[in-house]
Amino acid sequence: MLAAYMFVSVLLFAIGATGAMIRRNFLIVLMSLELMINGAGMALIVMSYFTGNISGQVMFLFVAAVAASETAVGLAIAAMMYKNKKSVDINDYTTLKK
Amino acid sequence: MSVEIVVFAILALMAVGGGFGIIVTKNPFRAAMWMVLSFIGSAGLFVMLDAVFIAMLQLIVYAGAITVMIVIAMYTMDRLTIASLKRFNNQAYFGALFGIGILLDFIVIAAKLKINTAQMGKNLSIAGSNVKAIGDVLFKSYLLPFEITAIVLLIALFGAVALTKKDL
Amino acid sequence: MNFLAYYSINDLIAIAPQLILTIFGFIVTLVDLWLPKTEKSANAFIALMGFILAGIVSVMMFDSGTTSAFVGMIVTDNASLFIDLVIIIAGILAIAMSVNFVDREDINIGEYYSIILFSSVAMMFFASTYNLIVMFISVETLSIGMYILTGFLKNKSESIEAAMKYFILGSFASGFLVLGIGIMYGLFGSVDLNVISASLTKAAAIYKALGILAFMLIFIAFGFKIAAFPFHAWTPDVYAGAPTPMSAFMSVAPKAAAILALMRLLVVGMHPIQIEWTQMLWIIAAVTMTFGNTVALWQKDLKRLLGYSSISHAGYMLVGITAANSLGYGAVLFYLFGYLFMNLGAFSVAEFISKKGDTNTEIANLKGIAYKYPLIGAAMLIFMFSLAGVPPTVGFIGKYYLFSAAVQSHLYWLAIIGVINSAISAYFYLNVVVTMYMKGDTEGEFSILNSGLLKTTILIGAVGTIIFGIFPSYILSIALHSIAF
Amino acid sequence: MNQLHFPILSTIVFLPVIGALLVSLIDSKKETAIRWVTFIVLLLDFLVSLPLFFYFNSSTYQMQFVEKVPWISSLGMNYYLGIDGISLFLVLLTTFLSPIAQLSTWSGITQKTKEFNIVLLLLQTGMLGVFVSLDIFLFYIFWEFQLIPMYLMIGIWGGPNRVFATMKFFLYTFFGSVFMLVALMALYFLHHAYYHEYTFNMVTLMSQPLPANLQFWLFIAFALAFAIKVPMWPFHTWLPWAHVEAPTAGSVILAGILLKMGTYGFLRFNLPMFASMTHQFVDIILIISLIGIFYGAFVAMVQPDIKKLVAYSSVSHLGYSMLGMFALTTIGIEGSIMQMINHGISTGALFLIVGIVYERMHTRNISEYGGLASLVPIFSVFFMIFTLSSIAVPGTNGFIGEFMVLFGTFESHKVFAIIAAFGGLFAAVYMLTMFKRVVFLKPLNPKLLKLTDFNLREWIYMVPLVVFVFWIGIYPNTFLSKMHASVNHLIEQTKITNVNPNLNGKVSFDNKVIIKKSGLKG
Amino acid sequence: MKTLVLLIIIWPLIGFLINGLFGKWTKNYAGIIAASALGLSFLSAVYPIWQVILGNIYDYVYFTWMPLGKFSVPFGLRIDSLSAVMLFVVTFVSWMIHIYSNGYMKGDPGYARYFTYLNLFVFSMLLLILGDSYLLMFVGWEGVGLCSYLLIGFWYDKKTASDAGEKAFVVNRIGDAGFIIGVLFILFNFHSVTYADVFPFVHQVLTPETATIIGLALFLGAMGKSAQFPLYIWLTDAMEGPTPVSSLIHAATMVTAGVYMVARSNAIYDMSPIAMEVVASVGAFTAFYAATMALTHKDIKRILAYSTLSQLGYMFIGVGVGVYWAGIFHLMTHAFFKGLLFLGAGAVMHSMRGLLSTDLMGGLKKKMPQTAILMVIASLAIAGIPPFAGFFSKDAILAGALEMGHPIIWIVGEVTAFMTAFYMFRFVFTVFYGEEKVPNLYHELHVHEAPKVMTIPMWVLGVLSIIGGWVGLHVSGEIPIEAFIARTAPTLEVANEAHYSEAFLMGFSACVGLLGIFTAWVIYIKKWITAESIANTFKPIYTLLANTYYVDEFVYFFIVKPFWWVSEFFLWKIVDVKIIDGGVDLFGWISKRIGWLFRTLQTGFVSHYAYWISIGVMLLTGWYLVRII
Repeated sequence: MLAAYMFVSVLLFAIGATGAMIRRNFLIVLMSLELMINGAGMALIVMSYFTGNISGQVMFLFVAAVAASETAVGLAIAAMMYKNKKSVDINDYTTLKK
Repeated sequence: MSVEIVVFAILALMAVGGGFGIIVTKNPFRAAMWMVLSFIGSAGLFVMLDAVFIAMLQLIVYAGAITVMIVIAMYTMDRLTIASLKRFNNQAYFGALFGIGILLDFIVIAAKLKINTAQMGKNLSIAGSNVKAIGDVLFKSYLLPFEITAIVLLIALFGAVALTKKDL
Repeated sequence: MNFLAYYSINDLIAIAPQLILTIFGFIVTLVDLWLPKTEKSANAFIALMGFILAGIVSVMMFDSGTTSAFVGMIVTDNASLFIDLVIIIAGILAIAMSVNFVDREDINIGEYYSIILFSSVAMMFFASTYNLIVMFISVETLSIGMYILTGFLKNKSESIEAAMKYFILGSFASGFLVLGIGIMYGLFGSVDLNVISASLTKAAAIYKALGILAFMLIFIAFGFKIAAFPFHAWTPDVYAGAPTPMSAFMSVAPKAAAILALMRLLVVGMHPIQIEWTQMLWIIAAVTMTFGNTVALWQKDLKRLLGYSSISHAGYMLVGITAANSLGYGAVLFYLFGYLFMNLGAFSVAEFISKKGDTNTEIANLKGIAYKYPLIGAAMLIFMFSLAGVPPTVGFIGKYYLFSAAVQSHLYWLAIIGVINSAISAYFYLNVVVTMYMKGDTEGEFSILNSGLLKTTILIGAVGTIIFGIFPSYILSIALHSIAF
Repeated sequence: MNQLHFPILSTIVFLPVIGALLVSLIDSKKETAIRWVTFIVLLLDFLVSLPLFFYFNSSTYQMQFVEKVPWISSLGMNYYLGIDGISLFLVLLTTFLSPIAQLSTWSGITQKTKEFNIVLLLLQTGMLGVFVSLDIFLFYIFWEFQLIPMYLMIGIWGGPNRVFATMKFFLYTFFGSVFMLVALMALYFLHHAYYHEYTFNMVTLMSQPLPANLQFWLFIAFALAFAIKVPMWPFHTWLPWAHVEAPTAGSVILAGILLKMGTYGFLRFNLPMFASMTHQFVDIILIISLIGIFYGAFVAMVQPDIKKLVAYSSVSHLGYSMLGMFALTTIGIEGSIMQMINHGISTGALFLIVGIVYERMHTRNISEYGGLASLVPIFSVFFMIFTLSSIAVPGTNGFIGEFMVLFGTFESHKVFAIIAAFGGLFAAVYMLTMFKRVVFLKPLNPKLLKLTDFNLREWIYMVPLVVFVFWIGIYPNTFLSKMHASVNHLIEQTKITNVNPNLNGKVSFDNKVIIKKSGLKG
Repeated sequence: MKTLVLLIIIWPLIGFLINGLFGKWTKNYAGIIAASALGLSFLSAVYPIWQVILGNIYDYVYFTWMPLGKFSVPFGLRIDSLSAVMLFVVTFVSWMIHIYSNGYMKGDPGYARYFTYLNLFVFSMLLLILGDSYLLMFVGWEGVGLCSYLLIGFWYDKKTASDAGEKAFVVNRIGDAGFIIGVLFILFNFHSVTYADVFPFVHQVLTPETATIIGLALFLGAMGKSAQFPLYIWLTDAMEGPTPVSSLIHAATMVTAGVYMVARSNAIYDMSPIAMEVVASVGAFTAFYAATMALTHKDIKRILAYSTLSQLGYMFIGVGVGVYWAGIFHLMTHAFFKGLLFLGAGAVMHSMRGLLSTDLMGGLKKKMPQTAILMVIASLAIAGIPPFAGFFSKDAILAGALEMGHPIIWIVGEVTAFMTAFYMFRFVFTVFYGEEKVPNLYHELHVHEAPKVMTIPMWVLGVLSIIGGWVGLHVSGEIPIEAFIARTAPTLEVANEAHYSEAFLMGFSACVGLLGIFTAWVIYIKKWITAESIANTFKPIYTLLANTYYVDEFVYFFIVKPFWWVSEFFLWKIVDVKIIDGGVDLFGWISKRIGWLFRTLQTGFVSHYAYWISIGVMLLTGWYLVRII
């Protein structure tokens, strides 16, 4: 049973990662990052259940808090991007290169 | 026993399907909906893993607060522009390739994972309540991370306000 | 269950510097509400006072033996106090740099200073803990602080772009960190590095192999933070885009905390699998150095050049860690101390020549500056020679110790690659000196950010580079003594 | 042992730095004041260095005027100065040439004179530091430090494409010496592995050599750094660039003193410390020096630019010096040191001559000159004296050096000496053709007519050089007698080849030792 | 006595310093100062020479010049019979030529400079002769080469003069390289270079092979200095210098230094017959070869130059064969009559305002009677006609060659003697006898007899070229000069010394000389067979001889030009700039190229940076994944 749960959490993680890499819309990227961390959090919970030690869940608490604050800052950046170039497409922002 | 597996399968399908939905849909609003579905699925899984409090937290914080925050942010922007954006950036096939690569790596790790499951399922709750167990451990040994999380939230608050405040 | 049974007053004393900074963070935010729009710079001086107070406290706490607080979460030993000192000095200099800068760019709000204070607190926690989860949270705190500070120039598209890139890649990397911590927690039942190290030594082969994999996942976030090769791509864009004082602060303080945390992770936590991580680090160090130096050959903009140079310096420090002997770790700490002065000095000169909107930091604009502002020219010359690793400067002494540590543990080839890299780096650093001194005088008036505090930072940087270049023995012995782990 | 009980070497080394501080205080408008102050400081430095010659005890090979102060005791580094027969004359050459070079810039350098004089003073400190430091780390610091002022001097006050020349100069030497750094570290740890003592002390490292199999890479790394500096044949391409673009004073010091650091390095590091490897490399280095002699001469023949010609001639001259050194005979090494000093004087003087003419004519290619003898007779006489000294005509200093080198090489490698004997012939060819085209023939170029002969200042800095050309030529004993003890000792050191310290050859480092043993023996 | 010997050298040095440093003020007195310096030097040499004739040898050491590790090279002077003869020749002839130059160089802008160089030359020549060690001889050797360079290129604004000067110095330097190698061998084997330590121990120390090497090396030096066959090309160009210079340096003193050196190191040469053979045969060949070229030349000074070459050949035959005293004796007599010939030619040039070619001159006898008579005396001497000096010395050499078992050399010697007589008298007849070739040329140039100051030294030399030879007569059983010189340079003991009657040899060489004069008389005075007819009958040979076997062109095109071309295009442009410099810049290029490749990573797109992170992840985990599969 451990493998099954781990499969789910790893799957969620990988989907989040892929989403962050391929999507152009900053908000979708934000959501997939959120999904990534959620998948990793699930791994924590799975581990805490199978090793029978509560601290995994306590750690999930902190991870969730951090994820939330990250999303907040991400949205602040999204707002700035929108105000600046009226678009949240990350490929419009490539002036810094080489 | 088989009922548990069936429920597990449904919830897992919800979580993964929701995730997949996010990265595929064109319109970010519909993506937000998929995200909610995924979070509900994972909350269910948490319940199965005797992490009732975390499941509640997941539902309220993730499904509720974060998603709502994103949607509100979307409303501030002109719906048409953000909806009409192209879906994938150029050379996205590379992204997919690497995503699958990472997936394979981690699936191998997940499959081969071996942990001592001697204490499986035990001492996750004191006198039947999961919250009490968490509370006990949280304030006994994890007090410092608790304080630092306070600082995280504080910085995020100040930062978000500073960055988006109109008149400085 | 009595709450006080677990905690006592000396826990608070152990994290005194962090506490002071947090308090001052709150003070600045509150005071900022009463300050009228014109005298916003008072915040800066309060923040400076906070940093100086914290500095004094951490110096006093030196050599008082390693005290672990908060049930083993925090360990304030000499090393963490040393890095606290580095962070504090970096903070002081960064604030001194940004007082007039913020005024010019009219982003003169209290939050700027409070976020610097809070992220410094996070960095100090990051550097002085053996607990993975505390590491994760403090990394995330300081990263969020850095995302915000990078994006502070709201109406400059580069700054927003830099913040966006930093944000996405930062959280992408921290995702791996959480997964790594999860697996490590699962395998060894705890997140404390000492416990992990103990169980790793007597673990079966399969556990060891899985432990290595978990460590690799954790290393990704550290690699990202110190800009090691595969994870470096954000550094040049963020340093170029971010406001100059912040890119200066970012190039020193978080990197110092990340390097010490990495050393704690590697030396204490992953001691049983030392061979594996030394091999891995060997390759990463070599490639990072070569990448940083060779690409910097092509740079036209000073801030981007310093971005690539910080990648190459991260490579040099990785060489020190790969040497895996006490001289190497001491050398890394010493190098961080030296790097602080060189880099902040160089960035402050970049800020000195920048125009409103933090633009015009190309190297070409330095043409003939040495004859209009001889002291600034001489200081930049010292920074450049120090970054290139030419003697009587602290850069040379630092590089010398790093490479001699590598030679001591027979990594001759790594030392040779490092040494060739510093030779290559001499080209682009001296190119700056060439533009300053040898391209003749400029006709028109220099558009410079004329601020006393900025000049003092440049002066402190130059004096520090020379003094610790000629008399490094005191700082070096402190650094060598603080490697108790 | 320090006979004078007074830190004379430190005063000599750091007097110019004080001078530089002094000059930096003077307002940059008062150029004459700046020039006078710098000149007096450098002259003072020379006067202070004279007691070194008089109180020098030529009977012992021990280091003299020694000063030792712990610097970074945790790693065994000391501030350790001292000189012996070999480095005595190089120090005197430096303190002797610098005031002359400075004097030649009074009319040459007109803009940014204050920065120039500061750079010149710092350069002096760097060079002196190299010759007097006996702690290899301190040696390395001075070795690299003197690159900076030279880099600035060529770069700022140089000719048209000075930036390319100065970058090539800096990078070439820096690249070489960076390998020396790694070798230095390896030597430090290998020495500890065998003699259980962390030290940078040159004298102990010399007296306790390492087993032969370890010396190979060390020898090559050190040899590479010094070969670039000498410059030996394949590593010389930076020299013509640096000389053509450097200002007169820069060329004088570059040719006069900087090149000697390479040969000095061989004498201090490669010969004593890696003796067994030296014996294996003798033939290769002799062949390279021979190529250097002939190659330098041939390429010098066809140079259109005087400075490049003189630059390639230094490749040839220093080829002789290396030849004498690696013959590993007492006379050979003494000849090589004499050749270093002579090359310093005669090539330095030649650059001054070219500088004088360049200041008036602003061109360096030979075709624009001609018939100077009839226009500026005194200049031509001096020019002839220095040409003769660089061709090694007997009676001048060149002959002493060259003959001793030839005889030294003859004692151990007959064939090489015979081939080298014909080198002098080509030296005559390129110097005299240049001399003929510049001094003899008719003054066709109208611009030549406004040439003025020596003014008082030029007299002052030319006469001492001529005095030394003939003094060494006629009575070299004053110089040679001081060297015998140290050179013989060096020969003894090169003979110790089969070293097997108690360890069974397996190199083992114990990492933790540095920290535990806080009181490291320096 | 010690200071007196030193004084001989110091006088010219003082003269050199006075004229050199105070040239501006001693404008027109320079000549007198220089001449008086030489006179004093000669006077202070008379007493020591007299003492040496009485039989004692002086060897004084003044200070140690160069300490060479275990042993050291002293600065010392030595007068023995060999150096006494040389001393007499050098001081006396130079004194005469100094007096002569006063007249010749009057009015020349570089008057003081000329005498400075001349005094320096005499100083170095004396150093060469009186030096007590090979090294001191070498100092003099190069000093003399330097002065010849300065004096040949005296009129430096003439391109040909400077080129000639430079060519002289370079060719001498080739010789000097050989000399140095010889000195190195001696120093190595004997641990000293002073004659006193070398010659007595030659037998114990040297093996025949090393002796040959030393001999040949030293002879290479001699060839360079005394212009023997391969290295003679500089002497003919050296005529660019003022004529007194040619007479002093390129006739009397410097060129003979080689002969003196071979005579001085007779002990070494005796040890190696091969070296002796080489010296003799090169001498013979040069004598013959130079004589052939002198036959056809038009320019007076060139003819005399070639005749000097051939006479030098004779001297080397003398020393090469083993009769050292004959070689030195011929050197002495040659100094007298060749010096006189050059001075005469100088007088002619002086009055003809620098015209040199013989076909402009004719019947000068009427205009310059004294010079004519003197030139006839000198020509008779050089031709080897009995009462004159040349006869005795040349005959001694040829007799020596025959007796020492070198018949071929004897034949070549005789043929050359014939040719010498012929071309000398061709010169005399064309210039002084016969009619004026160019009508009233002399009138325009108002040619007149040379002034007193020039004719007196010529007369002195004339007398000497007559009585100089008598020293070679058999007096009370042995030849005085032979006995005197043999004290330091004994004649080689040859096993089968063939004895020919003295009278036969003398008679034969005298007839050869007369025959030569007669043929010249037939062609140029009587014109029974005109020179032109001979010329076009042997057309190819004539043209070959006329432009000196095209040697100069050969040397220029096959040695100098390719040398310059190789070092300019190959060594400098290709090897130095392309290969070595290119190789160095390659490093720079490689690092830039690597930088360029890495640079393409920084595309600016966030997603690409994320790709790199995931590649990093896959690499790190993948590498260690193998362990858990």
